[in-house]
Amino acid sequence: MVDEKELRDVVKKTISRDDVKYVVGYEKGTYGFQATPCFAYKPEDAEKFIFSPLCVHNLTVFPMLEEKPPLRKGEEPDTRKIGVVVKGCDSRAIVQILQEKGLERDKVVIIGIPCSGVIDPKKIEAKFPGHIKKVEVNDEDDKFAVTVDGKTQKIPKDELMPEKCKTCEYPNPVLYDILIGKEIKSKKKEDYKKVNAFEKKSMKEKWDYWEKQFEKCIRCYACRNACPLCYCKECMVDQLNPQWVRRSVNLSENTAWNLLRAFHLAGRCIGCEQCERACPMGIPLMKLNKKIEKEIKEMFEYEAGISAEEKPLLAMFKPDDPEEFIL
Amino acid sequence: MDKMILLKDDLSKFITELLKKNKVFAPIQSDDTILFDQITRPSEMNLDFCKSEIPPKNLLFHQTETLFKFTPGTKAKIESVDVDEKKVIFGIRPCDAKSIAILDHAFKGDYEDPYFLSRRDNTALVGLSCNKPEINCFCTSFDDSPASSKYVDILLTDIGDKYYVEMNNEKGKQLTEGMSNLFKHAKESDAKKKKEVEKKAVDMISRHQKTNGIVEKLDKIFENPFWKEVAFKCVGCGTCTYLCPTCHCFDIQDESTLTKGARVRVWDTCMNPEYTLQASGYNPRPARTNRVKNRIYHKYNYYPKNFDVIACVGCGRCIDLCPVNIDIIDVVTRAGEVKA
Amino acid sequence: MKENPYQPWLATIEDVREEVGGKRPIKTFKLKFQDKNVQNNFTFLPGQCAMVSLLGMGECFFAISSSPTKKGYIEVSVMKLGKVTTALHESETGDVVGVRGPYGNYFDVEGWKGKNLVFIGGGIGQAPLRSLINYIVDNRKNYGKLDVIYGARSSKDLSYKQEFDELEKRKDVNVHLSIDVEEDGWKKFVGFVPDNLLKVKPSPNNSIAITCGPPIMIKFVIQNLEKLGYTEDQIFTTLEMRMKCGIGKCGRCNIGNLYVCKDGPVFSYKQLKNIYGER
Amino acid sequence: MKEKFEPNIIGFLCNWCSYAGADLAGTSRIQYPPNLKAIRVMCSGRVNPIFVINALQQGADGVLIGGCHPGDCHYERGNYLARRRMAVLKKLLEHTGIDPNRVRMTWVSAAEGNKFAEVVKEVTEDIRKLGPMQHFKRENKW
Repeated sequence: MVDEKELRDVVKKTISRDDVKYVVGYEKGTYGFQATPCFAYKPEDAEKFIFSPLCVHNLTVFPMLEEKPPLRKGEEPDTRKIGVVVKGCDSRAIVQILQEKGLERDKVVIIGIPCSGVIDPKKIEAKFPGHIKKVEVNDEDDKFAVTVDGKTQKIPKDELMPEKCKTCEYPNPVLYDILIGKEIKSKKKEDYKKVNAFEKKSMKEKWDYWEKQFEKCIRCYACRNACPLCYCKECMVDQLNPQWVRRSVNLSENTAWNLLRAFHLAGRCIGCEQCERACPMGIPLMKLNKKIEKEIKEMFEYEAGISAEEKPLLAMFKPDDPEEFIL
Repeated sequence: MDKMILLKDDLSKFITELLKKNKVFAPIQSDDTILFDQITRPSEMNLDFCKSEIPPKNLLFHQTETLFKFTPGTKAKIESVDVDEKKVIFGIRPCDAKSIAILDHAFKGDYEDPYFLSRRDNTALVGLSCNKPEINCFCTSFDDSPASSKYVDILLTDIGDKYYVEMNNEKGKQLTEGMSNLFKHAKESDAKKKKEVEKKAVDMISRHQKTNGIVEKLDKIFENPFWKEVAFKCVGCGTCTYLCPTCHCFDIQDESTLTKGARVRVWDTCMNPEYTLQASGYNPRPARTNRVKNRIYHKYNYYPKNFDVIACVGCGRCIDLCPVNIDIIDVVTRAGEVKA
Repeated sequence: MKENPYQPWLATIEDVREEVGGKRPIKTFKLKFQDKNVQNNFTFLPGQCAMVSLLGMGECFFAISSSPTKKGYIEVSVMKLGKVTTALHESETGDVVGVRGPYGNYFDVEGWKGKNLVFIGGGIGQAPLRSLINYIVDNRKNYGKLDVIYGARSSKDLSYKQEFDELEKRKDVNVHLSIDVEEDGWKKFVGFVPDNLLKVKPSPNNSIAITCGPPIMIKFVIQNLEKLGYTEDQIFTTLEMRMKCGIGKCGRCNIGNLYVCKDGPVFSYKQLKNIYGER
Repeated sequence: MKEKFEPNIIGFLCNWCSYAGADLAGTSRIQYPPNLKAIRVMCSGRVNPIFVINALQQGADGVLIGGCHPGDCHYERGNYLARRRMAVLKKLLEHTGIDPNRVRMTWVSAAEGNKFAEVVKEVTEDIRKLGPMQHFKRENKW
C-alpha cells in the first residue's frame, strides 16, 4: 500500500524546484475503474495525485511525446526536467530510453513507487459490470479490496492482475531519484508458460490464430502511441517515400505493420503491456513481444531496460552469436 | 407510421425473408467483441449487446475504399468502380443510426460523395432499441432516446416476448412487402409497453453532458489554457476518431505498380500530426493540444455552425476505449464551465 | 453511380517551363485536357484551384496560375517539395496527369471593377496572383491604377521573369520587384516584401490589396497595409493547407468551420479576423 | 494439368562478397536455379527487416540474404548485426506461423561461386517444398 500523502509531498517538493517543468502522475478518472494521467505544474496540483492498483498507465510515454515547436526569435528552449511517477515496469522503459540515448538522465526526475501488481481494467470491468461511477480499490497483500457502492469485496490478485504482473520480476523501480515507501520483495519469476504453450502449436494453427487477430486491426496505432519506446520521429508506417506499408487496411498491410512493430521492439520492449491495453480491438500484442523477449534472453542473454550503460541489443554483437540457421 | 408486432419466434423468419432479396449485415460475436458483418443465417446474429466495437458507419463509409483504378504513364487510363448492391443493416442502434444521418450532411453538399451516398440509398436500416445502455452512454444529452425511431427505416423494440415494430417510412414498408403474415397490428398495450421499456432504458443512462450553449461557448474559449490541460495526456492515437460513428475524415493515396494502380481512400485521423503537415514542413496544428481541440471543436462547434447539428450521438465509444481516459462528457461539460 | 467528383480528367503536359532553379525549384506546367468537351467546359476565375495528380504518385492542390482569358489550357506552377511535386518536376512534355476542379472561390474581379489594385506577392505565392494580374491586364480598361509588388530571396528565385519584363514595359502597370539580400547588379529594392510595400506606399483610396506568400510575410504585409490606412475589407489573401479531397470532405484544411479548399482559398482579412483556428 | 510451382526468391546480396560470389558462379558457368532475383545491397547489415516483410508481401515466396563470412565484412560488423537481426526475425515469423525457412541467410565469399550455386539450389528446393507464400500477400486493388 502506497502512502499517498508521502507521494503528494514528494511531488510538491519536486515541482517546487526551479529546474522542473512539470510532474506527471495519476489522478482519479472520470468514471468507474479509471485512473488517468495528470500533470502538476504548481505545488497545489499535487493534491490530486493518487496511486492505486488502477494506475495502469506507463507514464514514461509523456516525456517522449513532448512536442518541440520551432522557437521564435529570442526564445530559449525550455530545458527544465520532467518529473515522472513510475512503477517497476515503467522504470525499465526509462532505463531503456536512456540506453538508446532518447532522453538524457538529467532531464528526468524519477519518482519510483514499488508496486505489487495493478488491475487489468478489462478484467475488473467484466467482474463488476454496470453503472459504476465511483469506486475505491486498495492493495491488501495478496488481495485487492474493491469497494463498489459502499460494499467491499476482497478478490485474490491473480483474478484481476494483467499477465505482466503475475510474473513480474521487477516490482521495484530499477532506477529512481526518489522512492516512495519501501522496496518490496517478490519471488515471482517469468516462466514464459504461455509462450511455450503457443509454440507447441502447428504452423497452420499459429497462422490461423494470428490471421484472425491481424484482420481485426484497424490501424489506429494506439499500440504505437501508448508505447513509451515507440518514439521515432517518423514512424516507418507514416513514411511516404518509399512507402513500405500501405495505408489500406487489410490482412497483408496489417500483418506487415504488426510484425514490424513487434520487431522494432525487439530487445527494447520492457513488457509494460501498454500496447495490448490500448488496443481497442483486443489484439494480444504481448504474445509477440513476449516471444521475442524470451528468445533474446535465450540467444543473447539479454534483457531490455535493466542497465542504461549496456549497448542496445541490435546495435551490438558477439562473434559467437547463434548462427545455426546460416547456410 | 405503422405500429406492428413481431413475435420473437418469428424473428428468424423475418431475417430469412430479408436474406432472400438483400445482403444482411447484423451484429455478430467475434472473440469478445461485437461487430457488424454480413450474415447468411439468422443464427449467426448476436443481439445481446449494447454497442458494436466498430460503429456500423464502416458499412457505408468503408475504412478502405477504392475510388477508381488506373493505368499510369503516357497512355494513362482511368476506370471507374461500381458500388455494391442493396443491403440491410439489421440491429443498428438508434445512436448509430443518428450518426449516419449526421454523416449525410458531410457527404452531401456542393459536391456529393457518390460512394457513401449510393450505399446510403441502397441501404435500409432496421434498428433495434437499446435496452441496456452502458456506463458511458449519453445519447439522452442530445434529446434523443435509446429507443428513438427517428433515424431508422424500421425500429424493433424488445418488449418481452415480442418486438414492437415501428415502420417509419416507405423504405421500411417496401422492405417488408410480402411479409404481412409475420407482422400483426400493435395494440394500445404494446405501445404502452414500449414506452415503459424506453423509460427504463433512459433511466439507466447515468451520465449526462451539458451541451446547452456549447457552440457559442466554444467560440469564446478557443485560446483558453483549458485545452492544454485537457489534451496533455493525449497520446495521439486514432482510437477515438476511428471508432467514432460521426468522424468522417479520410486520406487519399495511390497504390500502384509501374503498370497498374488504384486510388484508394482510407480513414484518417486528425489526431495524427501528419494529418495537417504540409510538404514545406509547416504544420498548422503542430501540438496535441491543437489536435484534440480540433476534434472537440469539429463536433461541437464547426459542425453545428455548418449543419445545425452537434456531431456527437453519445455512444460513448471514445470514452470506453481511450487509453488515457480523455472523457468527452467531462471535457465538454467542463468547457461549458470554463471562465471565458 | 452518381457523378464522381473524385475522378479526375486526363490532361497532357503541353509544356514545362522552369521558373526558378536551385534547391527549391519552381516549374510551370501547361496542361491541356485530352477530352475537348472537358477543355471547353472547364471555366474558372482567378484564384481558383485544381487538383492535379500523377497517377500512381498522388494528388496535390494547386492554384491555377494561368489567366482565364487564355483559353484552351491551364497552367499550374509547382515548387518541388514533397512526393508528388518531386515526381511532377521529373515529368516531361507529353506525360499525362489527372486534373479535377476548378475548386474554391475566386477573386471578386467583377466587384473590383473601377478600383485601384495592389498585388503583393512573395516566392511561390505569386502563382494565384499571376492568374489575377494577367486577367486584369487583359481587361485593363475596367480597373484603375495597378501596382505589382513582388519579391523573392534572390534574383534567381524570382519567378515569371519574362512576364515581369513585359509588365515593366507597360506604362499602365507599376512593377516593384525586390530581393531579400543584396546582390551584384541588382538595382531595385533590397529587403523584405513588407518593407518594399512601405516604400511603394500605395494609397488606400478606392484600392484593394491582394497578398499571397509565406504565412510570415502575409502577417507583416497585413500589418503594414493597416499602417498605410487599408481597412480589413480592403485586404484579401489566398491561403494554402494540406489537402486531399479538394471538396470539403476529407476534413484537414479547416480554419474554424470553413474549409480552405471549398470556402476559400480567397479570404478577406475581415473574414479571417472573425474566424479562429490554427493557420 | 497443374503447373509446377516455381518459387520466387528475392536475394539481398552484399556487394563485396555474395554478389561477387554470384557473379563468379555466373562467369564460371555454374548451373543454378533461375528462381533467385538478386538485389545488390552494400552490406548484409543494410538489410532492414522491412525489406524482407515487404518482399514477402509483394509476392516473394522466400528471401535469401547473403553476406560476407564472419570477420570479413567490408564494414567490419555489418554481417554480425544482420545475423542478430535475422535470428530475431526468424523467431518472430515462426511464432506467427510463417515458416522461418522462407527467410534464409548465408555467408558466401567472392571466391565461392560453387557455394553460391549450392545455396541457391538448396533454398529453391526448400521453398519449393514449402509451396507458395500466401499468408499475407499484398492485395492489389486493381
